[in-house]
Amino acid sequence: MPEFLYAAAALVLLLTGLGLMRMLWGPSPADRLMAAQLLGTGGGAIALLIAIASGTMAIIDIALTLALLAAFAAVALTLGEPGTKTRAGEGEQ
Amino acid sequence: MSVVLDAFTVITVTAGLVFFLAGTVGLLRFPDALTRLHALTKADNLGLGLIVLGLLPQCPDITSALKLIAIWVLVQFAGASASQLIAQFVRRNEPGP
Amino acid sequence: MSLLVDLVLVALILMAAVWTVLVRDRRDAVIAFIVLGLLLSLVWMRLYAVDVALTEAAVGGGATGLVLLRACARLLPVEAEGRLPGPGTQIAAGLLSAIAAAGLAAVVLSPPVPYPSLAALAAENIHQVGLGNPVTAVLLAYRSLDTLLEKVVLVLAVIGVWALTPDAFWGGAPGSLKSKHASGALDLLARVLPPFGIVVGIYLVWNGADHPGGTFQGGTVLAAMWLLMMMADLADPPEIRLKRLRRLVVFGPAVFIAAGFAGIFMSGWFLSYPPDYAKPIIVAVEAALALSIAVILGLLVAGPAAEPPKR
Amino acid sequence: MSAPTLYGLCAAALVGIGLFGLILHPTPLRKVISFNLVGCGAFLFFGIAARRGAGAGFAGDPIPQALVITGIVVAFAATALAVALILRMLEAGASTVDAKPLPPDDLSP
Repeated sequence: MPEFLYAAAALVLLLTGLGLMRMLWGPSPADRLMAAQLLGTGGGAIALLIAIASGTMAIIDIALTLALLAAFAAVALTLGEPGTKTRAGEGEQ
Repeated sequence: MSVVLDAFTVITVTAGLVFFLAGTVGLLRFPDALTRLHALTKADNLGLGLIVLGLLPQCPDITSALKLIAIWVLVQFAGASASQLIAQFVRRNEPGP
Repeated sequence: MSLLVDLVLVALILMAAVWTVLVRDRRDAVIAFIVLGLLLSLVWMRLYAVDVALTEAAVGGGATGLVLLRACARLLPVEAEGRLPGPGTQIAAGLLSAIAAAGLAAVVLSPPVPYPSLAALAAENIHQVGLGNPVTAVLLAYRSLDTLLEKVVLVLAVIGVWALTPDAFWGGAPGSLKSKHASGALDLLARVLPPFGIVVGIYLVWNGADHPGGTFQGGTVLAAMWLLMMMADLADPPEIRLKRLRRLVVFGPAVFIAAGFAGIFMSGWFLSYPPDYAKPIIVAVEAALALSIAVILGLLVAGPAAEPPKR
Repeated sequence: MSAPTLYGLCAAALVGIGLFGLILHPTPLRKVISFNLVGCGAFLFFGIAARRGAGAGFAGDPIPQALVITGIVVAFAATALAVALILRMLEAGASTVDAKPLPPDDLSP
C-alpha cells in the first residue's frame, strides 16, 4: 500500500506542477494566483498521502496549515488591485 | 477485510487523481479565467475529497481520521470562498458579457 | 520512485525562482514567490523537518506573501517598474552569480566524512527537559538564548516599523487593510475561519512540546486569522499608542526573561530550568511567546501608523 | 545521487538566482524579493546539514532545524521592516529609480 500512495503523491505533484504553467502564461494575475491555489490544494493532498504512506502523522498538520491559509493569498490579491487606496491614502496623491 | 479496504483506497485515491488531472487540464486548456476557476474548484472539492475518503481506512487512529475530515471541510470552505473572491476580482478587471 | 519526486520538486522550484527574478510585473513576481514558498514547504517535508515545513507553510504561504502583495498595492500608483541594466551588466551579473552558485555546489558535493552532527547530544539530554520534540528542546532549552534574542529582534522590528510613522500620525492606527470592494465571500470567510484557526493555532503551540509544531507556527496561524478579520473590516488595526497593545508585544519576551532569571536562583544559570519543572516552565513560556508573536506579526504586516490618533 | 545532495545543488542554484536578481533589478521591492530567494537557498543548506547529520534515532539533526526556524522568523521580520522603509521612502518623496522625484507631500507638520 505505501508504494501506491507514494506513487499517487508523485502523480499529484506532477499534475499540480503542470498546472503551474498557468503561472507562467497568465494572462491576468487572477490566472497566476489560480496556479498557486491549485498548488495549495495539491500540496495538502501530497502531504496527506505521504503522511499515511510513511506513517508520520505529524505531516497531517502541514496539510491542516495549508488548508487554513489556502484562501489567504486570494484575499491578499484583492488588496493589490489597481486603484485600490488605503483609507489614509498617504503618498498616493 | 483488509483487502477490501485496500481496494477501496486504491479506487478512491485513483478517482481523486483523475479529478486532479481534470483540474490541471481545465486550468491549462479552458479559454477564459472564469471557466478555469471552475476547473480549479473541481480539484479542490472532489480531488482532495476523494483522496481523503480513500485514506480514511488507512488511518492508524481516530484522531488522524478526524483531522483528515477537518482538512477536507476547511479546504472546501476556503476554496469556495477563494474562488468567489477570484471571480469577483476577474469580473471587476475584465468586464465580460 | 522517491528520487523522481525530488527531481520534479527541484525542477518546479528552479522554475518558480527563475520566474520570480525574470518576470516583468512585480505582483507576478510576488505570486511566484508565494508558489516557491509552498514548494519549499514540501521540500522540508521530504527532508523530514516537519517543524520547518510548518513554519515555511505559514510564513511563505501566508505572512510574507501578504506583506509583499500589500506593498505592491501601495506601490502601484507611485513607482514605475525600473529599467533593467544593459546586456553587458546582465552578463557580468550572471557570471558572478553562476560562480557563487558553483562554489556553493562544490561545497555540497564534498561533504566532510563523517558528517558533523549534534543529534546524539540532543538525544542524550532530552529526558532532562521532559519534551518529546527535539526541535522544541533545542529552541527553548539547549539554545534558548538564541530564541530569546530572536524574540527581541521581533520586538525591535516592530519598534523599527513604528518609528517610520510620520510625526503627525504618531500614536494613531496603521492604515486599514480592508479591501476597497465589499465582498460577501470575504465577510463569510472572515467570520467562519478564525474560530477554527484559533483552535488550530493553540493546538500547534500545545502540541509543539512533544510533536512537530510550536510557538512560531501557532503564533503565525493566530496572526493570520487576526489579519483576515482586519482585511474583511471586522476588526480595525489597533492604535499603536495603546498601553495594552504594547504590553502584549513585550509580554512573551518578558516572561521568557523572567523564567531565565528564575533559573539563576533555582538552578544556578540564566535560562537553565530545574529538571523537575522544566516542562511546565517551557510550556508556559511557549504560550506567552505565541500570544506575543501573533500580535507582533499582525503589527508588522499592518505597518506604521497612517492616521492621527483619535481623541 | 542522494536526495540531500540534489536539494543541496538546488539550494546553490537558488542562491545564484537570487543574487542575479539582486544585482539585476533596480527597484527596491524586487531587490527585497530577490534577497528573500537568497535567504531561501541559505535555509535549504541548513536542511541538508540536518538531513545529513541524521542520527541518534532522529531523521534529521534537530539543531540546524531549530536554527532555520529562527532564521525564517528573522527573515520575515527583516522583510516587513524593509517593505515599511521602502513605502516610507516613497511617501517622503524620495526619487524612484529611473524617474524624476515625486513632489514631496505634506505629511510632516
